[in-house]
Amino acid sequence: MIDMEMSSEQQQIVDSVRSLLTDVLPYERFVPRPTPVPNQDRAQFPKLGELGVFGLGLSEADGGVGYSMVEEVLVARELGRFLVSPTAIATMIGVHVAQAAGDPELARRLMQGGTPVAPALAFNSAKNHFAGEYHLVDGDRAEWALAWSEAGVALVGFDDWSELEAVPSIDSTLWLARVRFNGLMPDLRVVAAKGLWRRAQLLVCAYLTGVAEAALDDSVEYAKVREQFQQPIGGFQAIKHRCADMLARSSVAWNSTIFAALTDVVEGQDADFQAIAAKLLASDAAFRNAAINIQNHGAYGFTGEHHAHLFVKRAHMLDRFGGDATYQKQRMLGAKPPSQESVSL
Amino acid sequence: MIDMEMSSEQQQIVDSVRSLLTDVLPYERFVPRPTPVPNQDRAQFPKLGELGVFGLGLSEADGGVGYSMVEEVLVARELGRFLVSPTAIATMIGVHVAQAAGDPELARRLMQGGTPVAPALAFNSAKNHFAGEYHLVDGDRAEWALAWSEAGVALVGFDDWSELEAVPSIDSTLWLARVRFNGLMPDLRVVAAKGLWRRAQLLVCAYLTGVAEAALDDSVEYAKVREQFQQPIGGFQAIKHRCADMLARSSVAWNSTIFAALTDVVEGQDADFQAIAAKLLASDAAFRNAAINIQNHGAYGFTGEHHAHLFVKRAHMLDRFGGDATYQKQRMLGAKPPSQESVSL
Amino acid sequence: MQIEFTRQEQAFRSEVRSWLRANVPAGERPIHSDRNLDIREFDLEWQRKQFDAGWAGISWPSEYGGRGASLIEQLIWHEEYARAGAPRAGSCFVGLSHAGPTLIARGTPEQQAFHLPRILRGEAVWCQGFSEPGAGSDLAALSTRAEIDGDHLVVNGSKIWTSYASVADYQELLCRTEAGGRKHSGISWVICPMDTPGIELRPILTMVGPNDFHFCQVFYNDVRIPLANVVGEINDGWGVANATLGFERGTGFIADQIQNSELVERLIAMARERRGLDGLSAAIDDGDFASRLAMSRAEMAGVRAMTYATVSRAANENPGPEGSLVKLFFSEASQRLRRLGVDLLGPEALELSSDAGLTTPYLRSYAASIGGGTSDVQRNIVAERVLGLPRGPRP
Amino acid sequence: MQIEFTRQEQAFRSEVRSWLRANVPAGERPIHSDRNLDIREFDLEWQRKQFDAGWAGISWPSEYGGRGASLIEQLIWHEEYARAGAPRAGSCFVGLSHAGPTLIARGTPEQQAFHLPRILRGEAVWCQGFSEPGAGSDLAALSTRAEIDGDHLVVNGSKIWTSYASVADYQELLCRTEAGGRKHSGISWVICPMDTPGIELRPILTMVGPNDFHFCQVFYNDVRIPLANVVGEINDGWGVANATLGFERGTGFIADQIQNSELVERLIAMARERRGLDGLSAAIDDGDFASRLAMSRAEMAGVRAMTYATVSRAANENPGPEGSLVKLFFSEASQRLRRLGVDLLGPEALELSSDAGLTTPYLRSYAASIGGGTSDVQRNIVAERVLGLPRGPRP
Repeated sequence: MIDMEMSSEQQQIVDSVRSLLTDVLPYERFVPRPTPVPNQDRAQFPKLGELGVFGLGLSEADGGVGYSMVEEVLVARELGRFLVSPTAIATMIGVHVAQAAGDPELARRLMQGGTPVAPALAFNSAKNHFAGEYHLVDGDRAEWALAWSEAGVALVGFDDWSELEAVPSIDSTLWLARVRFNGLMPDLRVVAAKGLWRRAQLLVCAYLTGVAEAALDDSVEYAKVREQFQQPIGGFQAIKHRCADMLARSSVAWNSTIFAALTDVVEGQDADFQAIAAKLLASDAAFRNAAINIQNHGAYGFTGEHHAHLFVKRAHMLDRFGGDATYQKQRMLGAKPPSQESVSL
Repeated sequence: MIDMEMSSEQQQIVDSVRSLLTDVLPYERFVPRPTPVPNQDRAQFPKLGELGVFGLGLSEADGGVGYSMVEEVLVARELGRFLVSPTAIATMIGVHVAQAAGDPELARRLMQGGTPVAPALAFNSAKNHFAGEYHLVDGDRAEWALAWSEAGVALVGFDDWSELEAVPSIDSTLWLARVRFNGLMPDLRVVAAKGLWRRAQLLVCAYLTGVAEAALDDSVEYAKVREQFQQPIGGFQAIKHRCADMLARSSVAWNSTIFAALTDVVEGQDADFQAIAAKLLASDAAFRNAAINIQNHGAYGFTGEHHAHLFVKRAHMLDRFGGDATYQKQRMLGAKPPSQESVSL
Repeated sequence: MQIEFTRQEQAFRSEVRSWLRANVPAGERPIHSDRNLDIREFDLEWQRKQFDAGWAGISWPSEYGGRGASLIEQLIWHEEYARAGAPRAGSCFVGLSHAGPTLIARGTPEQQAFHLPRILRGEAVWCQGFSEPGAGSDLAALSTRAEIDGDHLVVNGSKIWTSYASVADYQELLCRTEAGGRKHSGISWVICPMDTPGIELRPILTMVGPNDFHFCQVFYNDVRIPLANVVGEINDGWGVANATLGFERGTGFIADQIQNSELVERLIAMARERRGLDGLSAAIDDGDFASRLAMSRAEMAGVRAMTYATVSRAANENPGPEGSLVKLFFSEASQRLRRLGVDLLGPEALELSSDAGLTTPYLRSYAASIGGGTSDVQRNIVAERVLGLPRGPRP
Repeated sequence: MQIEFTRQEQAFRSEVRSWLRANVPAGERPIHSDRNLDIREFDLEWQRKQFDAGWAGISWPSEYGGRGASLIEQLIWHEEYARAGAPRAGSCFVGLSHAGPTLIARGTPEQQAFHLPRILRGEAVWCQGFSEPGAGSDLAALSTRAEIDGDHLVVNGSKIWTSYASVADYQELLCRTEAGGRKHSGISWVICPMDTPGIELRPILTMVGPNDFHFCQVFYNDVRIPLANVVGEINDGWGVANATLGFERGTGFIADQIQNSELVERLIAMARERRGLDGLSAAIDDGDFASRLAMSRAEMAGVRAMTYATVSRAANENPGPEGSLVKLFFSEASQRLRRLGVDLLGPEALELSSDAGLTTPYLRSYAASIGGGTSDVQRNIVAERVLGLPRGPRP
């Protein structure tokens, strides 16, 4: 069975998340105010929790909704589209870490959305531990951070942070700090071999794909209504061809991401390979589409009044979560490609 | 005095070369015949010799025309435009090698054009000698080859070649062979420190720029007359914007080449730096413009009936003459940039 | 959503794989050059072999003699076919993938009864006669005209970019049967026997090499074709020609995609073995090559994922213009890859290779963004039909 | 052909260099933010200093109080200026480089006598009022209207992307004084005093940072401007606005070009020092970084060569649309370079830096292909005016 189309049930999940986000986290929240306000997305997380977003992929026995990674990926893509604070992604992953590491109580708490987990972006991905320097994203007053290294993924509690220093963020809608994690092996961790990093990677890919798609949608919408020289600018090949290329790129990103997730679900031997390829393609799509979307908007795209710039900045943040493109390229060459045999899955 | 425009005297030189080439070496010579014929360009070299092409930069005292490297560069660009066999470039360089290495008799003979020198493209550029494996271009029955390594440039006579083996050439209009040069230090050589390699490099740059410019001209001409959807295709932004980018690229290539030549003439300390930059830019312009020119011509551009493909193939040949882009990039980072002081020349 | 082949599909794959392993011709396909009849023989023989074993017309409905395979089975077939290194359909391609399906969709029972078996059994070679010197991207601007004279059409004009014209028995020919009127109407789709008097061929050299005559230009000088050879309604040829667009439902690129995936792996292996510029470390230790290899590996994985997605969508609904998306991305990704191949090769890239080498496929890749609709045309299609952007200002 | 500065030019360079060394303000230029009067004071003070030493209006004819420098001297001045790290003209830019030269070309003696000295002496700040929300790339489609009422114009409408509007004394304002008619006619070029009642400003945040208010939108509500403030003929504003196009004759990019050349060198030095991904070898040993650094170094050298060529051409004849070529190439090359900077920086790129860092200039580089005419507009200009390709099908 080769089916990469959403089932009606999956479509319903996506629709309900999208509808909630449209309601509570519309792009209008980014319109600059006279006095800048910090990111308020986390205040809506309990509503996302109620909808099941954070426990979507956990089994019902463990208190989750009981879907697979695929549904989580579908939802993460919507989070990307709406530029939801990436703490949402870290929280989705954190739930699995807590559960797998033997703290179901914490898993339950994280699922409710009241305890957002801050993504911790490693300066260098350590091979076999979690200690080192990280950037903490939107983690002001967070209790937990999600650390990710080649050793696996881990939840690092506030008590184990040190040298926390807030720094000016490239994305002013996301608080940023430098922090040091001292524990080599936090208690709440899942080692890389267990494959949870792939789920984390694919949620990041889905978010980046969502960013790439939203940037495309933004361009297309604008190109249909914005007129210059007495016609919609979408009629000019310069614009329309760029939009076509954007779609090609985001389609490849999405198909790679979902293909990798489906490969993971059936425990395909090439699951690592696909997850790394997906990250490279999703990251590339997000960066390029975001930049082209600014170009398509002209001066308006360069302002802070429209949210186009946030697509670029989120691409930078998420690219680094789990290792940036330079790092992924190294891993891509080290990965085992699908063998001829594995074609027969 | 900052003057990068051609003087009327220089314009005359260019015009006379162009007029001769239009006469004796028009693009029509590449129209495929039922039985392919080998490259016949060398048969016209005596005419070029008569015009002074091969001795342009040699002093009158040495029997040359007495111009500077700048005029040679201007002519090499025309040779590129007309896709003249690169033996012409090698011959121009060979004249200087022979003269400087103390064989004025040979220099005189080469100048006449009856003894074309074949470019020898090193497989690997040796640091301090000339021995090794080379590709010989259009050198069937040639007496001399021009070898070029980090040690400098040298004329290698037929007697010192071994293991000559003709191989199928990417460019069927240019005979190609593998050959080994055994002499570490041929008698007729000019060491790198003397800077003749820069002249060689800039003649290659000029040829490549000529290729890039001719590819652009070919596109523009076609875009003005070829109609699709009841209008010249040059009216479509897809085509016209590509042409604009082609012009930007070939302009940068040309200006860098001539700037580097002028810097060399006044013995600027950054002459190496400029000559390497020019090669990277000229090579890039030739490759890209040639490829885009094919695209602009559609299926016709992919045929062997039109000469568009030759621009691509010449780019490959000339890119390797003196070291390809990968090699030039290494050298670029090793070169000494113009210092603040050198701005005041 | 799911990607897991069923037991039946796995069984189908095994069957295909073992049959191909045993039957793929050992010799290389002859070079496709000017009036090379060997290639016709080679292609037809391979087609007959497939027919005899029941594989011919893998996508054709069984009532027309085809295999009637499901779309997933077709995907499996094409994957195994490419991995087994089976020869391209070559001169049988147009018959199997375009003319045949068009006859199935719009032909008369007589036309079907005569032609379909010949295509399947490897008895007839077809070629295409759509493009004209003056009508490339603007295909509908074609001007080859056919006048009705009794029960015949009399054709005058010229077609271009016709592959295998010199070895073909029939041509699917689009010509203008009604002058004036709108550009897309007044065209007819005609079966043109290539041995009809008045047809002349001019082989066209490609840029790939001095013997690479991939196309012909075809000239028609008072060529008389029976009216009975018109397929579909007369003057409705544009509709007939488009009846089978998307017939391949996303499977059309599988062979190329697998070939390119295999090329990436070959290049990675080569970069591990070959020395880099410094003569000491491996080429793959050069971060520039490494970066390009990694991206190409990812891109080819992406194209495969996209192909699976297209096939799975096509299984549910009619394929839309999304095929243009795959083509757009794939053609540029494969051009990057093949350029990377010659860059890795270094000096040897100057030596024209066989098709199994790197230089020849590199040169061939220049056609990827041109043939079958240029990338510009694909971008127009994607932008207008998928994204709903306005048509450009055209007169 | 020659590039060798004459003895006089070298002397000029020495003079410029020593003066700048002694006089460039030590402190950093204040941040350009919403209604920051400090920046006005800073810019004007620096302008006054230049005026007092005889450098003001380097390109202005001496009969209008300028330095009257030759084009080569201007080139030298801009080079030395950038290398000395002298502050950008900032809020003085429009007056010096656009409004002033326009007044010189088309102003009345009275307008000249009043305004030119104020600009040169650092007493008045000018801003530009050309673009409108509905007229960006299509500048001539502007709709801000000015009706004649006695000896005044009454202006209503809105302008956008106006830098330094909040600290400016005057604005060069294009408005429509005659409705109907052709798009490019009926426009007038007006000196608009920014303290006229009815003008309102809305600062616009850029993407660079949360305090980066580079532009304003300017609203005009029955703004009364004396008719005497019209420059040139009324309804001929399009001609007036274009009178000074190319006024900089290729020197306009020198500061940016030198800044970017210095950035390349800084990045190369940084890449030699910083460890790469493996924590052991230097970042520059990564062939991907090395390749990008090498190309950027070459590209910036190329832009310099192109600038010299443009200046040398402009010295002989009126500069043509070739400026668009430099802009086209340079804006994309500098975007690549600045992206390379943040890629080299790795994790720290996420931290918003000062303008001397790498992240802020990277974000600012997104404007390079938009401001002063988008790259699409430049490509149209190059293709149509330099290459002679037909204008696109526009209604």
